[in-house]
This record gives sequence, C-alpha cells and structure tokens, in this order.
Amino acid sequence: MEETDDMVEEQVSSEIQVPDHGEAMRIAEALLFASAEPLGAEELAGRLPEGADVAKILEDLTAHYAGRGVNLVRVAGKWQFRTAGDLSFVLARNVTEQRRLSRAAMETLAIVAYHQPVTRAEIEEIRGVATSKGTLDTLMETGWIRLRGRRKAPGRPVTYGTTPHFLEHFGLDAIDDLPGLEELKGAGFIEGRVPSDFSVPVPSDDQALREDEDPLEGDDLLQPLDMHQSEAGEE
Amino acid sequence: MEETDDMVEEQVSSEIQVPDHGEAMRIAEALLFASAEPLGAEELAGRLPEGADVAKILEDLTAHYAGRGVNLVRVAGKWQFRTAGDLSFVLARNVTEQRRLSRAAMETLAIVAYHQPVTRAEIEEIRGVATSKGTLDTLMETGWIRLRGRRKAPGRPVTYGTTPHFLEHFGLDAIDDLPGLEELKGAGFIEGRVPSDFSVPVPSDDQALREDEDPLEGDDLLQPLDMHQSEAGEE
Amino acid sequence: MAQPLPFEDGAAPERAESEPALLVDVDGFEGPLDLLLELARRQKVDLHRISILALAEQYLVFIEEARRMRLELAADYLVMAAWLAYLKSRLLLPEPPKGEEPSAEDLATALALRLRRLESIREAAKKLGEREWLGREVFARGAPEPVVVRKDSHYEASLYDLLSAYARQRQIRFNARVSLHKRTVWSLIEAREALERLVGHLNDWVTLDTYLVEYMVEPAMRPTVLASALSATLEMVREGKLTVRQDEAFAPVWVKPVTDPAEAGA
Repeated sequence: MEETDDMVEEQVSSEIQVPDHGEAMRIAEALLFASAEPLGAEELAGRLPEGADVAKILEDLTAHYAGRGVNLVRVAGKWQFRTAGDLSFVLARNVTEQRRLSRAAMETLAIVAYHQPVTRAEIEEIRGVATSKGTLDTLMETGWIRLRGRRKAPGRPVTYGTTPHFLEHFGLDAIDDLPGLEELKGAGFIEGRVPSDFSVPVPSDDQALREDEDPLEGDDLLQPLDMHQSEAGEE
Repeated sequence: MEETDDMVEEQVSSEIQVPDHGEAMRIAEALLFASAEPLGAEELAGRLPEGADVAKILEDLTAHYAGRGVNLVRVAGKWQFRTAGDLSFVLARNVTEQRRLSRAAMETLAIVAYHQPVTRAEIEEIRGVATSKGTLDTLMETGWIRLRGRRKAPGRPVTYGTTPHFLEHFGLDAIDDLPGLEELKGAGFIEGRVPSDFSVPVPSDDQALREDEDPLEGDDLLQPLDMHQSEAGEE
Repeated sequence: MAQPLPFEDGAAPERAESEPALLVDVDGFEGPLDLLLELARRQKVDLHRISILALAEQYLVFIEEARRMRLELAADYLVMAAWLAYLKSRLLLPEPPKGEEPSAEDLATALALRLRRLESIREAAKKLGEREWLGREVFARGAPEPVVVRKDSHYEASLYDLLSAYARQRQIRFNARVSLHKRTVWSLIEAREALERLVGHLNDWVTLDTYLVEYMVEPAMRPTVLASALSATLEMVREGKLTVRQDEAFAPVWVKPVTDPAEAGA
C-alpha cells in the first residue's frame, strides 16, 4: 500500500525516449489480471510497447503485490496472479467440493513427478503393489500427467511424465522445485545405489524424449480413452 | 475471526477490538479477485473480520487501484476488478484471417464481373441455382463488389457491379481486360463444343448508371449489413 | 492403518480365538511393501539401521496369524512371505563360500533400500499434497477477461480462380443441355412398335440391323436402339410372332415373321 506515486515518476522518464515503464506496468498488470492462464514473459513482451523491460516490469509487479491479498507468482515458467496462500481460510468457502485424490493416486502422482519418465512397471516396483489402470486414468484426467513415449525396452512400455498444468496446479515454477527433491537426491533414492533396473538422476519433464524413449505412435494417444472406457469406475 | 491460527496478527489486534485494516483489505482484495461475480458490500462484510469497515476498505482499494492497470469498479451496485478502461485495447487482438472464397462465391463474383450490372435474379438464372444472401454478403465484405443501383424493372431489384478494389486484387488494369470467349477457349478454360448461342459479354464497370438503372436510395446502403446479421452462418 | 498390530515387540503374543479378527487387518495396507514399512516403523529405529531379519520374522508371524484366522490374503502378500522366509533362512545359515547369487546381506540391503525409497516417495507425496493447490488454497482470477479477437477476414482469390469459376459455371450450363440429348433412349415400347410396323412388310429372313438403320442416324443412338430392338424381338419370338436366328456369335441377327404358327420357335 506504500506505492501510488511511483507511476508519476515513471512517466517523467518517458521524456527521455525510454518506453514509459509505468504505462508498460499497467499494461502488463491488466494482461496478467485478465488472463485465465499463466502468461509467459515472451507473450507479455509481444503485447507490451516496443522496448519494454519485461524482466523489470515483472520484478516490480511481483514486489508491488508481495504483501497484498493477491500475489504475482511464477508457475510453470510463466506468470500468474493468485490469491495469497495465507488467505485460503477465507477463500476455501468458494471451493465447490474439490475432488480429493486417493492415497494411491497421490503416491502414483508423486512417483511420476519425481521419477519421470517412468513406466507403469516402475511405479509398481516402487510401491510394491499393482497400479490399477483407473488410478492412472484419473491422473490423466486431471491433466497433470501425460503419456510421454515408449521406453526402448522389451515390451516397449509407455512412459509417463507430468505436464505444465501439473506445475501450475501445485504452484511450481519448474520440476526442480518439487518439495523435498534435494533430500530425495541426497538420500540417493533417486540416483545411485538403488538396486533396480532403472535409475533417474533428476526428474525431467522436458518435452524432448530421452535417449531410451521412442515417440508415441498414433494409436497410443487413443489408448487412455479406451482404457478409461473399458475400466470406468474401477477406481 | 474464528478460524485458524495463521491469523496471529488478527488475534493480537482483536485484543484491542479494532480489526486490522490492512489485513481486512488483503482479504477483500483476494475475495474480489477470486470471485466470478461482482460482490456486494454486504457479501464482503459477511466474510471480512468482524467489525471491519467495509466502506472504508472499498474506498481505499478503489483509490489504490485508481491509476493502475486494473481498477476496482462498481457495477450494478456491486464491486469487481476490471481492466482499466483506457487499456481495453490490450485485451483485443486483431487477427487477419486469410480466407478463400467458397466455390459458390467465386462463381457469383465471376458472374458479377462479366455480366455487370447484374441483379440477383440474373445471377441465379446464369448459375441455375439460388444464390444465398450470405454469398453476396461475403462478396460485399471482400470489397470487390458493390451495389450499383436499382434496375428499372418490376420489383426494382438491386444491381451489382465490381469495384476498383476488384481490379486491384485481380491485377487487372481495366474490367475489359477480363478475357473474352476466344481467349477463354485459347487458355483452355472452356473446352469442347460451344453452342452457337453461347457468348461471353464484354464487361463494363462504368461508374455511370445505365439507362435501365436508377440510383440507390439512402436505405439501400444499410441493407447489406442487416442481411448479414440475420443470415450469419448461412454460408 | 491405525489398527494395533499384534506384534509390537517382534513376538506374536498368544491370542484367544475370541479376539477380534481386526487385529490382523490387511485392508488398510497398500500391498506387502506397505505392510513391511509399517512393521519397520514399529521397530522405532532409523530405516538405515533396520533389522531385516527381525522384520522378516514379524511379517511371517503376521501372515501366519492371518492364515490361522482364515483371512483371505492377496497373492502378493504370500509371495512376499515366501521370499522373506527364504531370505530369513539365508540370513540364519552361514554364507556359502562364493556363490553366483547375491549374498544374503545384499538381498537384505536391497530390501531395506526399497523400504526407504517407498518411505521417501510417501513423504514426497505428502509434501506435494500439502502444497497450496490452485483452486483449493489459492485462486486465480475468478472473472478473467478474455482477449477479444477481432477477426479481420482477408480474402484470397486469384484471377485464375475467377476465370475457371466463370468458365466452369457457364460450361456446366451448355454441357448440361448436350447431355440431355445423349440421354435420349429408344424405349422398349418404341422398339416394339417399330418392329411390329416392320414385321408387316416382311415375308422372308432379313437381318435386324438392316431394318434398324433408319433409327440409327445418330451414332450415339446405336447401342440403345440395338438393345431395345433385340429385347423387343425376343419378346415377339416368345409370343410366336417372329422367328430369329444368328449364324454365329456376333453375326447379324436374322428375323422372319411367323406366318404359319407351326414354325414358331424354330
């Protein structure tokens, strides 16, 4: 609430042929406020006056909103206004019964997130129990996980990974920001001595396939739907 | 004020019976931001800490956002964040769509070009099929054809002709550069036996009305727009 | 999950038959690994220093108890029990000098690592679940203002398109008229009438074709005239009004009126 007059100062600077920072901030603010989805810096740049310093604008906006009821946050490498986390108690009443994930689904999601790209067999190995197709379908349905490709291995199993939507939902800027990732890596559970036929040094949701992955084929993309139809209600 | 312990500040301030104005503002800001509908002062009051001065909060928030990219505005007696009016241009994007004319439109255009001034009934007679208003509207939209006048005939039908813009687009110096029958045959556009009574007119886009044409009246110029609205999507 | 397990101290206490079966409830567990993890937690030691031998024993006791009470156990649990029984025996016996197989210690370490990995991912899942979820703890703009896309149609058409459209349109019209002539057929009725007229003049064999020439001035009419005439001829043969013969395939067809009904069908 300390600001207000900073606009005026900025407008003065426009006299020296630098794009008006204050005006660019207003535009960025309007664009970010108006958008239903996070916006990337490039997208913003493309719609701001020529020569606007997008990085500075985002920095200033983030600082301006830092202590307020609405914050500018970075999710999935993009920018979005969201209500401040500490105010969830007043806003929770807005929630129209958010579907809770089962424990099995949450664990499966965590394994996909931390170990991606990962196959179903690998998920099952970690959990020591069969994963119902319904669980994976539910996760596919949330839009948080996706089919990545096929592992170059006998049976060519499908590999799973997370989506940008996953990062958005959990308020993560990048997959490296997963909570407890450092501990997991430090404990050597993700890399190192785990006696298993797979070891993933660092989770990666990079769109590009890894060396041991083949692209999906046309039919693969239909598969989850089929699975879903045939096994609806399994979960 | 009943909820949770993260409201430490609130609880402290509640001791002196004055709700924290700043915190109430944050809450109001978050509520207004997250709400899909404008919120009334009473609705806000119901979700703000007991004793919060809603009028003051709204006044302060309005002032705070006054010069920014997003404003707090009153709509129908309720409150909502809206993009600042002067920035509405950033929320509009002009997309130039490259579109191809439908076959019907192309044929109609060609007939207008060769047979102008021509009425809709005449176009239909040549094409042997009814011409939808949508087709003519699309052609009007291209700026390639125009209403010329009204035929001095029963019903006083509107006559169509081409525009200078038509010549520009098709790279013609003048309308009589359109090839005649022999040229069309020579270029292979017309093949096979041509009936003896078949002819291709020598087109003329002379601005001057012909003897059998009356000038348009004031209302005529509005007509195409009306037609377009009522028949949108017909094509 | 919160159900008390009957082997807090690694030993199965004696239980009376009357004790509730809930004590050996496997419903709360997500498979044998989960059960092992829970048993391990009950050792109240760091997973790094867990006694796999003790753990194996507890697991086997648990399974034994469950079977004694005739609980249905998923195959997974029994497979794990068999494997742990094997591991237990390997751990208790002196190691063979130098085996091809991994040592019992290695197997135990591997199991301990799997448990730790499951524990870590559980922890990670918990932390993920505790984050502020969009739409649960934090909210995006409730009334986003969509970008208005103003479509500015720019039409593309070439002179070639224009001329071919014109030529096509005009040509369809005069071709359509020509094709109407083409479609003219000589109907069976017409053929019959013509033949009946012909037959009146005949008294000896004659090739059909000769008499049809009159109707074949237009080459396009030839097939329909011939087909209809032949059909009509055969019909009249059937009725005993005509005799027909053909000397060989594709040779001219000869017809002759039947004057004497006895000749019919010859």
